[in-house]
Amino acid sequence: MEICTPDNTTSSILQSAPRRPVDSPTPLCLSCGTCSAGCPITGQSGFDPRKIVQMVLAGRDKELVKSNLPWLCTLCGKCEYACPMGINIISIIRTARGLVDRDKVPGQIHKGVELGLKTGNNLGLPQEDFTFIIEDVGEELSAESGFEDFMVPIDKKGARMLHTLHNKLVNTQNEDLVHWWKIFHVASESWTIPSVNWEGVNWGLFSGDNDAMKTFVDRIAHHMQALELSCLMYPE
Amino acid sequence: MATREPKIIALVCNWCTYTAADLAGTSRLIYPANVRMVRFMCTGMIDVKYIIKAFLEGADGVFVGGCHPGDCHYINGNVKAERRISGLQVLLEQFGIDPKRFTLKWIGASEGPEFQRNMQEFTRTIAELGPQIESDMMIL
Amino acid sequence: MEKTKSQFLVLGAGVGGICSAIDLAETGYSVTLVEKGPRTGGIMPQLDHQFPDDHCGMCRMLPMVDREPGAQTCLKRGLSHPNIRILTHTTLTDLSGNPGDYTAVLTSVSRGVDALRCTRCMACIDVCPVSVLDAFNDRAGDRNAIYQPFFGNPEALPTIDWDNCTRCGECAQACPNSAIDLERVELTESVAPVSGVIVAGGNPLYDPAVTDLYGYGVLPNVVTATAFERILSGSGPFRGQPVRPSDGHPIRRVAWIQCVGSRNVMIGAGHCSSTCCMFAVKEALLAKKTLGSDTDTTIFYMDMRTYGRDSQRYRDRAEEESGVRFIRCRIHSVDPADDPGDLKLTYLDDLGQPGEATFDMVVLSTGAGVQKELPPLLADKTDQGAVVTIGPEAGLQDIRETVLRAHGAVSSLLEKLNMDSRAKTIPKTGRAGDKSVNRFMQQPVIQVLVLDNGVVKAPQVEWPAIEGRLERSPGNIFVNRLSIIDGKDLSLELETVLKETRGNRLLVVSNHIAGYRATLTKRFEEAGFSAPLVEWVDLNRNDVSMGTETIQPDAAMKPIQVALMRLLHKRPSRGMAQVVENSALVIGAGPAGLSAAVSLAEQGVVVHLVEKEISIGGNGPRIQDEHQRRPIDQLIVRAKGHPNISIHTGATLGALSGRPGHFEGWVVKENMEIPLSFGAAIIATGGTPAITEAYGMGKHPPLVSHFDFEKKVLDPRFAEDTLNTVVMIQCAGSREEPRNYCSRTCCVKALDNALRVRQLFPHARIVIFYRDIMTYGKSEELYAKARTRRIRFIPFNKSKPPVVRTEGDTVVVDGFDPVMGEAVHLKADWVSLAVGMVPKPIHDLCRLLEVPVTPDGFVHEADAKWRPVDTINPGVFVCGLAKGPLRADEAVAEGTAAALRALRLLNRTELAPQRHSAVVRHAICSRCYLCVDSCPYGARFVEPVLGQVEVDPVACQGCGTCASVCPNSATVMGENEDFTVMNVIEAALM
Amino acid sequence: MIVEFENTLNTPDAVRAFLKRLLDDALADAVLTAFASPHSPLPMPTLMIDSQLLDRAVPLAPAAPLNTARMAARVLSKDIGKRIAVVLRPCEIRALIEMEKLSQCTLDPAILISMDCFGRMENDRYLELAATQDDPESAFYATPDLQEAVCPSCRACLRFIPENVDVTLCLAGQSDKKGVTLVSGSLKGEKVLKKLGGTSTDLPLGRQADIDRIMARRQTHREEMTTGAAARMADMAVFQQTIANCLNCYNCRVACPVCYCKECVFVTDVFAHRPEILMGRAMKKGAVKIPTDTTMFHLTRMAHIAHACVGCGQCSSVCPSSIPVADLFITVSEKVQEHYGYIPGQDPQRPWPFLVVETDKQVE
Repeated sequence: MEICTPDNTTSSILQSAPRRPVDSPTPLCLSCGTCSAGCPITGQSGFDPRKIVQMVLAGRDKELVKSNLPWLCTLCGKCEYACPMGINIISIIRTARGLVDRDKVPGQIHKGVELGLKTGNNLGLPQEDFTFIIEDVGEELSAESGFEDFMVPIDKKGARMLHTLHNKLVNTQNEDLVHWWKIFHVASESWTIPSVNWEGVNWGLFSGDNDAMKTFVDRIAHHMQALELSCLMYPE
Repeated sequence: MATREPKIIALVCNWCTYTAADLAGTSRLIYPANVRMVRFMCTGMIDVKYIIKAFLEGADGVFVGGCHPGDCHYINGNVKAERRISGLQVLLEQFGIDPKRFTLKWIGASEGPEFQRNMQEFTRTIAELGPQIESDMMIL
Repeated sequence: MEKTKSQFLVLGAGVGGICSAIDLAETGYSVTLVEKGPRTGGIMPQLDHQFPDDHCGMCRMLPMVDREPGAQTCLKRGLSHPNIRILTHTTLTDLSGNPGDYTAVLTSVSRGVDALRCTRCMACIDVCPVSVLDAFNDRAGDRNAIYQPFFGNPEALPTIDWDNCTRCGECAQACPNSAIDLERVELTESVAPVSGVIVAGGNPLYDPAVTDLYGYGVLPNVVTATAFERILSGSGPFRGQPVRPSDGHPIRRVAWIQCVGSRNVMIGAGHCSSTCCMFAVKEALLAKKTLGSDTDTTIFYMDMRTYGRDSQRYRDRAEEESGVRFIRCRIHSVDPADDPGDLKLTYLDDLGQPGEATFDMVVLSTGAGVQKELPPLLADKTDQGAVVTIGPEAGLQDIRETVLRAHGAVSSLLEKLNMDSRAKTIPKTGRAGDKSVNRFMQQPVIQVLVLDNGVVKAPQVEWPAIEGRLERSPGNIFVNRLSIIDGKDLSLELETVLKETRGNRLLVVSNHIAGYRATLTKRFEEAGFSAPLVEWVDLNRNDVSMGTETIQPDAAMKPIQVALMRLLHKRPSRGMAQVVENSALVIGAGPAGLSAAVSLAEQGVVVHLVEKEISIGGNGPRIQDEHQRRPIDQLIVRAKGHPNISIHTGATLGALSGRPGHFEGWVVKENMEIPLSFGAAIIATGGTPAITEAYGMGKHPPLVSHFDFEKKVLDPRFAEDTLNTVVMIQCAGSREEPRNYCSRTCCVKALDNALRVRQLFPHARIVIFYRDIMTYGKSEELYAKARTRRIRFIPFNKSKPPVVRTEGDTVVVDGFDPVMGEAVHLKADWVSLAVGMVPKPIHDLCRLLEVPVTPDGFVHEADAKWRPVDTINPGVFVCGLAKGPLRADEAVAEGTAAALRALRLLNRTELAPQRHSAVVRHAICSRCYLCVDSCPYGARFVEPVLGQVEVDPVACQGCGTCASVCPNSATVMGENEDFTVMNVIEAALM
Repeated sequence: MIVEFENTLNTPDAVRAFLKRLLDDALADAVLTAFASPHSPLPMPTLMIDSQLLDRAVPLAPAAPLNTARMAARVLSKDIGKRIAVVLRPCEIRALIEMEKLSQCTLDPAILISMDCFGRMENDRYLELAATQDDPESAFYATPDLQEAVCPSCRACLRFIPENVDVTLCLAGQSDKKGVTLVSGSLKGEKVLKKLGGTSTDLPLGRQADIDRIMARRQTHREEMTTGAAARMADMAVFQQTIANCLNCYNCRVACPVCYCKECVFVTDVFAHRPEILMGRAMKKGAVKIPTDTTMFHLTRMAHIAHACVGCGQCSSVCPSSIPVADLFITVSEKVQEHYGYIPGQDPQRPWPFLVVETDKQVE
């Protein structure tokens, strides 16, 4: 009869998952349940961070990568923050995600990353549509009393702060932008929005795709340099 | 019968209840002055004679205080006392001595407030029951 | 150096410090007990109950054989022993010189309140405007900057907390007697020669304010375990009426979170704090008792470390009888719930299912905090052997372990200093000076000393009226009034009275003299009035004054009459002393017995070491780990070569008679009977691996005990075979009835074995089925190590153990892994069962020694916490596996502790009978023997010829149970004879 | 085993014959039973070796000037290797069992024999009977009226059927008052009856009905007695009236079979009153009666042995002041025994109740 899954091989996930300086150098898990108790989605579709840790400790990488467990996680980090043994749980989960064939990455994330790489934002919104929406919202604001002189600063070189955007704010919830901008205006903040590669959400983080993640980060770094900015506002 | 202050005698063990009484004293936890305290090494040495004697000498209430079961310095003197004293309670009841006049309580060494509370309650109970027959009226 | 002058310093007056101070004092040395804080007792006064029996019994640490010099009072409250000087508010600031001859410098900080002037009216506390969180209640309550440090301050003197005092002067102004000095003064004294130092600094507890996850310090209903105990306590901030701190609501639901500050490498605390599990169980039971049995009490834990002999049953009773809930899950964080004050916890249950619960209070089971380092002036002397610490290296310890360590520390200190145990400073108290013996042997004549303190705030006393009544009282009574107003020196006046009096008993009546009591006692002793011949009446006490302005003579006379009556019955003499043999019988020559024997022999005691087997060493030589075995090998060598030890192998104890201090017995060896006499006996009969049929043990060859498995693994041939899978099952046949105790050693053994296998077979599958891994203290590190070596740990409940079955020739283990949520089926090459330990059969021996045996067949010690190596027989001690499962190194330590306890008896040349002990009046005794049956100490026996009841005056502890079952007072208690008590009752009710 | 013995003789003679057989057949080395002395018809406990002398034994005489249990305890104070047949009333058997618990005797060498007990008369009443009847024993068992003339404690006794005996002499239901039915209550008793050679039979037909009848009557008496006694001690003031005439002669405790002390505490120094106290009290009150500890005596005696009172009534019988001591004792002990769940004489293995420490409380 079949005896349980082999659990005596070394885990490549464990070896390759990056560790923060505070993390324990030895992967020591007492399966105490701190992570599971704090996780907001423990129990949903069989999710349990402790189980994931135990799987990689037992070298059951393949089984983990094959399952949907890594994708249930919200990567909120509560588990890792409280882990008394300093296990890099989030890092482990991301690494597992990274080992999934890209075409097996859950649709929306996969598509978002692809579009982001291709178009500079996860929605694939063309640049002209973006500027139209942004300026339209800016005009609406300038109609309000006290904001008569408001104008959306796009690609303003020499401003202080770079304002990246969550694509959701551009697409459906752009009234939220107004709240931000009002504050900036009243506080006399000097800021700008880039006309391209404005995406403020790095889905490379979620898909476990470190290369993509790097690309997204590089773009922001590029804006900072090119526009000579000193401060970054990141909406995620 | 003219009302008078109830006479209460407390037979307490050295280790727990006496210490609690002392603690109540040093903590300024005021309890009624009717209580006359007699210290024993252990409640286990409290003979039934002593309690009968106390009632015949005019005590309106007899309070016996010892260590909590298990805390007895002498292992189990307190629970032996409980057993013996419970029978005496039944006996004295036959002579019209209300069992409430004669109580056994466990008060640990650190329970100063508990001692105070017990003394207050017991004195109140005895006051409500009124005085026992005066000892002059008994064939001593 | 003259031995009579030997004195020791004990630093720290917690459980360990008090215990070692009493040990040293009882062994005949003077001790200075130095405490930095304002009170003695350590954590004890903060706890009303302690596991594993919910009882206290700290007083059982007090001397058994020479009881009178030691304080016959609650040890939480204080300690007085003629050989012990206690200094609170004091630290050691210098230690110089050589081992055995140090000079110590002690620095004391003033309390700010003059003990002589203070009337304890507490007006100062009432006016103090400063309010600080009270450390005594672990921040669950407030106190002022001038305060009474509760227990351990029997003088009830207020003390200024210099750190928080603002020097506003309100207290000094409020003091009616100018007793307060707001200047902090440091006094330095030098103590020399100091033979040795015991450091008993205790362990600080972890401060949970460091972590933000549990809301400690933010959510008022999150408290530490100590604070919760205070909240429940009658002497705590709620005076025994506990409510929720945030809003005063009743406490109905309480959760405990275990391992706060322990088993957490992120905060540098990889250790287990050993005590918190049992502490939590106890507190849950205490909560049920105090708050109502329907209180929801839930303990969230990782492993319930119930590793003591009695702990597992305690836990089971808590769960099964009292309904305490246990959930195996470490809690992530505490969140406020919807209703204000409520706290929400989320968790995973035993089956891996998520759950959520709301509580009124959350208790954090805080473990050991960061251990204070020894100050350099001590640290550089520890290797000289004359500075010994009590177990900081072992971390937090429960009471039992602390007491054992204290005994052990004293023993090793004396051993290292190689001191003759027969010190000459055993106090001979209770005896009047020679020249005045005659006077004190006369009919009582009472000298009353009325001491008028003239204090302002205390109730006023009509002294003349009281004096008048005293003088008119029938009997030989003389009254003198001395005025001690304002601390005036009263030596001259007092001396005159004491010199000229015809009295031979003293009654001291005063309105407030707490501060003078020690000085007066000394004066009285010098004048021949030993403590038993003096009675004290302090009229400024509640039971007399009831907070009134004036004390009425009627009220004052009540306690005075009682004291007078007691004095009329006081007798000075105590009867004949008995000789003590300076030799010991040690039964069993395993690690514990060898250790006890060598320790005693080193200190000049002649030891008869009796061993049933033909060779000595017990389980020692079978220990595979060389590192663990070496100390025992060394003990074997030392015992064999020691001139004070005679070894009888293949021998048993055949008969016994006598009493503590002098036993006579026969050792039976190959049909020979060797007569022996000795002063004390130590039982160290040891134990053996248990035989079990659990899991089909004995039926399948691959199913072996972990002892046998260890042997196999260590066999060089083991590595030559192939190995795929090893399964270990813990708690086989133990931690459930009828063998419901943890054997303490199996988890560590399993881990050792697993790691050895891992080393030999890097790719083998190693699976350990466990209920709770019992790696308490430092051994947690071993567990952690195993966890990193790809050893799979699968927890199970005792109701659902794994199943071992065969498939053809293969043994298969079926189980369920709740962490992975999967069933496992393991074809095992070996199944190693942790079978646990059982004691050797000892019923016959214990009957001979009159020592009770537990239902599990272990020797029943006198008190599981406070007298862990004593038995109820004051001349018989016990150590090692005979009294409970333990590791070999722990057995060795227990052996030393037992040796020290025996020394406390053997160090005397004679034993004086005690004032409070029973006497039989044979002429009227009816020989019903009720007294013999009721004696809790077996101190009574029937003389066989006439059937008379005899009392062993050493074993008798003076509890008086015998006297109260005797219907005609044929048995009477010294000091509390029936006729005395009857008179006292008459006097009290007069 | 049940044996019908000597059904041609009248019952007391049959009993005598039985006791003779014990000696003649060497089933016992001695018999302890009541014996009328040459000086008085009052039966006195006597240790007999010579079976001929048993002709003058009166084992069933309805009188007991003293509780024979105390005398039996002397004979049985230790095992000297002689088997002694002891004929006692059920209450005396109970007392003997209590005394064994107090190490006052050993029952190993004893063959305990007891009878269905119709009670005993007060001494004067029995002397009257003896003066008028040649055979007071037979007369008593034949005359129901006489059976009503027993002392108050016997009339209120509900435990008149022997318990814990080796041989019971069945008297209840012996309608023709001929012979005696012997019932063994132990292996020891069965051995004796077997050696006696009788054939096994049934209990007398009317026995149960007889017992029920007596029981019903006694229950009524008992209720009356306890109600009356309760009223006499309803409170301390009433109780003072009840014992007002006590002379402190201590006859009651001398007669009591379970008051086992060699010397009563009331004659020891415990109750030696200090002149300081007497004088102090006199000074306070103007006068003080020299204490006799009368109330103390009665209450303490009850506290000492109420749980073991066997209800024999000797204390009342010997009281020169006609204080119904037994009524009070029986009434109080009923409550105390109920409280402890302790029935004296019922279970020889059961220790005195206050010696029992409930184990869950005995934490060491």
